[in-house]
Amino acid sequence: MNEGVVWLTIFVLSVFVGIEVISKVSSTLHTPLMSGANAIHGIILLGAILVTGSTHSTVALVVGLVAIVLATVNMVGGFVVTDRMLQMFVRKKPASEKEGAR
Amino acid sequence: MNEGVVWLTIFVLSVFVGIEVISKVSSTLHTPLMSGANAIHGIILLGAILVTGSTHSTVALVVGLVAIVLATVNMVGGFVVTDRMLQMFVRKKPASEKEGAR
Amino acid sequence: MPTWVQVVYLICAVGFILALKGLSGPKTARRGNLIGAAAAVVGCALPFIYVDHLEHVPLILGAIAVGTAGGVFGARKVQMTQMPQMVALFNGVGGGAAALVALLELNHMLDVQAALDALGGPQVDAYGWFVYAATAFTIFVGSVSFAGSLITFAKLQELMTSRPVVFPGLPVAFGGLLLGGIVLSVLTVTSASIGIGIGLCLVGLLFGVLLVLPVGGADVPIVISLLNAFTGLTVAAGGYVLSNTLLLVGGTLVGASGTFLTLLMARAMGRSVANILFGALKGGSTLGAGVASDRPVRSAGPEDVAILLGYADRVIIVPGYGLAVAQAQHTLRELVDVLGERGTKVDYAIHPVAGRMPGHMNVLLAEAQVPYEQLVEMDHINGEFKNTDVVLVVGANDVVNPAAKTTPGAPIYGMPILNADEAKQVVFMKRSMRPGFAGIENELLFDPKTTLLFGDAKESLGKLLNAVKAL
Amino acid sequence: MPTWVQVVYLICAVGFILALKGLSGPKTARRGNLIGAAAAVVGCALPFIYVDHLEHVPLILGAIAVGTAGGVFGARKVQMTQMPQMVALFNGVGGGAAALVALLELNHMLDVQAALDALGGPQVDAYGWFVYAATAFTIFVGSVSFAGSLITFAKLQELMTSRPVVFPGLPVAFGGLLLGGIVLSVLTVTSASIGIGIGLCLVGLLFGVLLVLPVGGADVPIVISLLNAFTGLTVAAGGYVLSNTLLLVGGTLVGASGTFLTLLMARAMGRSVANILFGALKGGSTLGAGVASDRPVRSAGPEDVAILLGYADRVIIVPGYGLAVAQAQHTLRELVDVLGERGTKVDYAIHPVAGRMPGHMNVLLAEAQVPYEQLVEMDHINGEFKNTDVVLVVGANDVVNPAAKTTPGAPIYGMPILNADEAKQVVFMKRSMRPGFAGIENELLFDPKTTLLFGDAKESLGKLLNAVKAL
Ligand SMILES: NC(=O)c1ccc[n+]([C@@H]2O[C@H](COP(=O)([O-])OP(=O)(O)OC[C@H]3O[C@@H](n4cnc5c(N)ncnc54)[C@H](OP(=O)(O)O)[C@@H]3O)[C@@H](O)[C@H]2O)c1
Ligand SMILES: NC(=O)c1ccc[n+]([C@@H]2O[C@H](COP(=O)([O-])OP(=O)(O)OC[C@H]3O[C@@H](n4cnc5c(N)ncnc54)[C@H](OP(=O)(O)O)[C@@H]3O)[C@@H](O)[C@H]2O)c1
Repeated sequence: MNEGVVWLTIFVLSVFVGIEVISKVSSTLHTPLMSGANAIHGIILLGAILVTGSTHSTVALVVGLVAIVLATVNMVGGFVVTDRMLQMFVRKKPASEKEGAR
Repeated sequence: MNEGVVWLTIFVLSVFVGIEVISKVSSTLHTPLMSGANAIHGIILLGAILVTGSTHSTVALVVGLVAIVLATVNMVGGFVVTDRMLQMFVRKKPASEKEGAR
Repeated sequence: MPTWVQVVYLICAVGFILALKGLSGPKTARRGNLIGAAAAVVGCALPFIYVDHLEHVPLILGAIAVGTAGGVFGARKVQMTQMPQMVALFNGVGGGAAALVALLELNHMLDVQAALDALGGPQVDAYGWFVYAATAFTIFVGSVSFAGSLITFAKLQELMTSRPVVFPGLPVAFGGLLLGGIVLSVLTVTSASIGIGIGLCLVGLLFGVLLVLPVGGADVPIVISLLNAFTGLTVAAGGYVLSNTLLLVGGTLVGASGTFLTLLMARAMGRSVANILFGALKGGSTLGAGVASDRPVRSAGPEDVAILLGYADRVIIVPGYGLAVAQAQHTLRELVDVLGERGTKVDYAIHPVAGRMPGHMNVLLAEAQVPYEQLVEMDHINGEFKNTDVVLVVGANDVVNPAAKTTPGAPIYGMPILNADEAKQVVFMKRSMRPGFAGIENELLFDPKTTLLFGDAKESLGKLLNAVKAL
Repeated sequence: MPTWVQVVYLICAVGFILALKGLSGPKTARRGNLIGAAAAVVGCALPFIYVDHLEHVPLILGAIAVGTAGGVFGARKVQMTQMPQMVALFNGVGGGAAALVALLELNHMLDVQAALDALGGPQVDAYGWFVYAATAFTIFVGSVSFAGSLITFAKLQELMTSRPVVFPGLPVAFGGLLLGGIVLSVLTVTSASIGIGIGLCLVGLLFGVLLVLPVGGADVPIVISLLNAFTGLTVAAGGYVLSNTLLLVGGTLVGASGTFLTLLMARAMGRSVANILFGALKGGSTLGAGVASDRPVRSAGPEDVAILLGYADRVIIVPGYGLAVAQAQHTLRELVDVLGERGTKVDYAIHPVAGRMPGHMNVLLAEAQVPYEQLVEMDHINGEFKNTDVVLVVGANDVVNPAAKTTPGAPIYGMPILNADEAKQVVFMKRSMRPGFAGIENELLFDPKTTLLFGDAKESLGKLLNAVKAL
């Protein structure tokens, strides 16, 4: 199969997966969902490692290292902050039993 | 990319699309959904045409033609019967207004 | 294959996705189905355009014409009560076609390999082992699907008994065929020959027969759905073998969604798929004894029931398997219309697995032109039974059996049911005191507030209709 | 790239799908996020294993360490009220990284092409035009996302005004930059040079700034979500350029789901995305005038409100944007606990776009350890207002403004609202008579059954808490 068509196929199918997966989410989780999705595109770090690891010019190296730092902040920060938020959601159940405010 | 991995990728993504698309369906439509999905795999007709159109032995030709007939029955029959069912679902709205049984 | 063709195949694949998406909602379903049909037609037209020397075009077109005639004829003639067997039949021929295509492709692969070997030089494999494995898969599973579907067809069409068919050596034969299928598949990979392919086909056919024989009548729809998923996967494997994205995506979509749907249905019945398939094999038949009880019940004539219904404010109808068998949906609808004119509020409560096939009641009642809004899904109507004067249970039994809630040992325990027992009065229309599919007694039949109207649903409904009109 | 690496990349991509799937339900969300993190870590570790001569490994690891420290520090320190700006910041740096990666890749492509040309012989293109186009896309859109996100960060962090910034030449500058971006992109395809790439980057930065400047404070979350989707698409394009499935699938997932989420949010606000982005550009600012009304209202002290609440059987709290601004969620929760101990049934009514970000109220209240069951979504609680004694509106305004139902011309007309107006008594806690985000008056403030408790939400709630305790 033509290389370009392969990528197009994968792209199109991923679009459907992305939309279908999200279309059921309740608004309760919109904030963590946004930050979780945000963390996923931090995977550009992988690209940054690949280009930086194959460069030989100093300028390019510096630019590459900057890209790595930025991408890592995106990826790591995104996953950590999402986890922090979700932890709070999980904690709620037992809290309610203790209080019985309802 | 390795040809095998390409097919695997497309397969895996299609699995997710298939599951996600169906996981929201209401049981009202289970019967037409089953027959509609049934019709889709009638696309094996395309495969039957391709192999039959490139064969040179008579036995293979006969087998191929049988496959074409079977596949066409699957595909055409499936889509037609699904449409017939769905047509009845559509017809319902105006009928209710006429009667006002509720 | 030119790039544009590949792109068009991809577009057709998207068409299939949109078709499935559309089919999952009532408003978009018909358009979705048409999109799918258009995608299929475009996909099948492509080879005539881009393949350089497509042979036998007139014969191919002739075969398509024959198949089209057959498909359209069947699809037009079939009655809605016979939908399950129609789906089974269409599914079976699709599986058979996939198996034949794979056999032909195996033949072609062997030719290519032979030509390559004839050139001499170092041994080169024209196809990877995985291609042979996928071919074997398509041949075997396609044959299973073909034979299995034909047996389900025969069962549902009552060409044979719909009870589980079990014989002493069954588990051994079953295991032997499975083993044979595996061995022949491995042989296809290691030392393919057309003889092995045909052998695989035959073993698959026998295996398909033995897979479905022990399945009891009302479990058959689950098996149809499972075989549907199987056929999808064989088409996907065929797509891999033929390097065709459209077959791969289309087949995989059906395989994945079909598997999911099967599990969904099994869950709605409170059963596991393994239990349905192998329950009879393991010994205890899944179908109950079907013995009629002789405990006293209160039965009544059509006139008595007519009075009950005619002066009720709120009536809920629970249609079931027996309605489909009796083909009484049109008479039932007339009755509801007459009651509506008298000022009674009437709804149909639809249990997800009532009837012979999931969603079957919806199709039957849609055919009878029952207005959409009168069909209420279980979850939405279950709260309303307690405010209902009369529940009219037409040919249903298990779906209103309180044992699902109260008797932990019962085969239907855990299955969600319609809360007919909460209504003020319950009327059952059935022919005898025989239990429903699950084979267990229904305590609701013996409840003081229950009345039975014995007889074939269509006849009884006809009498009831006249009685109500005469009020 | 060895086959096993490609397979591992695919598995990581599946991990991302499962992460998104998990994130869409509260029970599976945390596990989903961890799966996503694991997939990302595995994916990023792969190059160190399979790339033959990966250069600068110590420096790369150092940079990763720096980034990790920064990310973890930021993620740990950020307050829940500041989540929107945090997401904006993380998103911006991701977009910036994507743009830089694409610039480096463009440089690399030019080197390869130059080496090829130096060999002499017929002109061969090492890369197709589509690769250049994708590179240009990543550089431009990544820069837009970087600059735009930084501006949204500055707005939300109040480093600059959060009102729309508009100046006379804005539409012209905007159009000029867009045109410049297109021209430079075309040049990248026809005659790429690193200078053109850098130019594209700069134009993108400026364009990003101008895109976000005219957007008003409360519209910013939508823009963040949109830029998030943008960054996803740039990462996908980067994946295409680098021939990496994981980047392609991961980026596309975020791009598609982000776009969908953006539309979902815009619809919940009754606005279109175009209106949010270009409303200010087209002239009329989307933010209302913000003028305080001087019509008479009934205001009361904390003690009066305490009596109202203390002797009510059923209270519903409507938290809003002002609660987030005042960071009053913990005090509010204490108040609810005290009321609960007194035997009052209290729930929180959560409007989907209350606060600064969709779902923001849920996060804030989760942080304050409000039990999950007390948070009720709009659709579920709207029927209960009419049986409610007191509705306590804390820093909310638009989400209870009946104009959404009654005044066809209003900017929020058509937005679903919480039916606070159906309750027996309404208490508003706000600082002044200024309108909410939409800039229109709220008739409910002047309703005879409404009482206002003026002051910062945190302070007022503290006083109210003491007063209720003293009852
Ligand atoms: N829908 C599906 O997808 C599906 C699939 C597999 C299994 N199932 C199972 O099938 C059952 C469906 O429940 P159900 O309540 O609809 O059916 P049911 O429990 O099988 O009861 C059907 C009733 O209809 C009566 N009946 C049969 N023919 C009749 C006729 N001509 N006139 C009047 N009555 C007639 C039978 O009693 P008499 O013999 O006394 O007349 C029987 O009691 C469930 O147990 C479900 O798990 C459903
Ligand atoms: N959540 C989202 O995703 C999102 C995104 C974009 C836009 N929006 C829009 O934002 C609005 C949200 O509605 P909303 O009802 O939550 O907010 P709102 O209508 O903007 O009202 C907020 C109210 O809080 C008061 N307030 C501000 N600071 C306060 C403080 N420190 N203490 C006490 N009160 C304070 C303000 O009045 P004073 O100034 O008089 O105190 C104002 O009336 C909707 O119009 C929505 O469309 C939401």
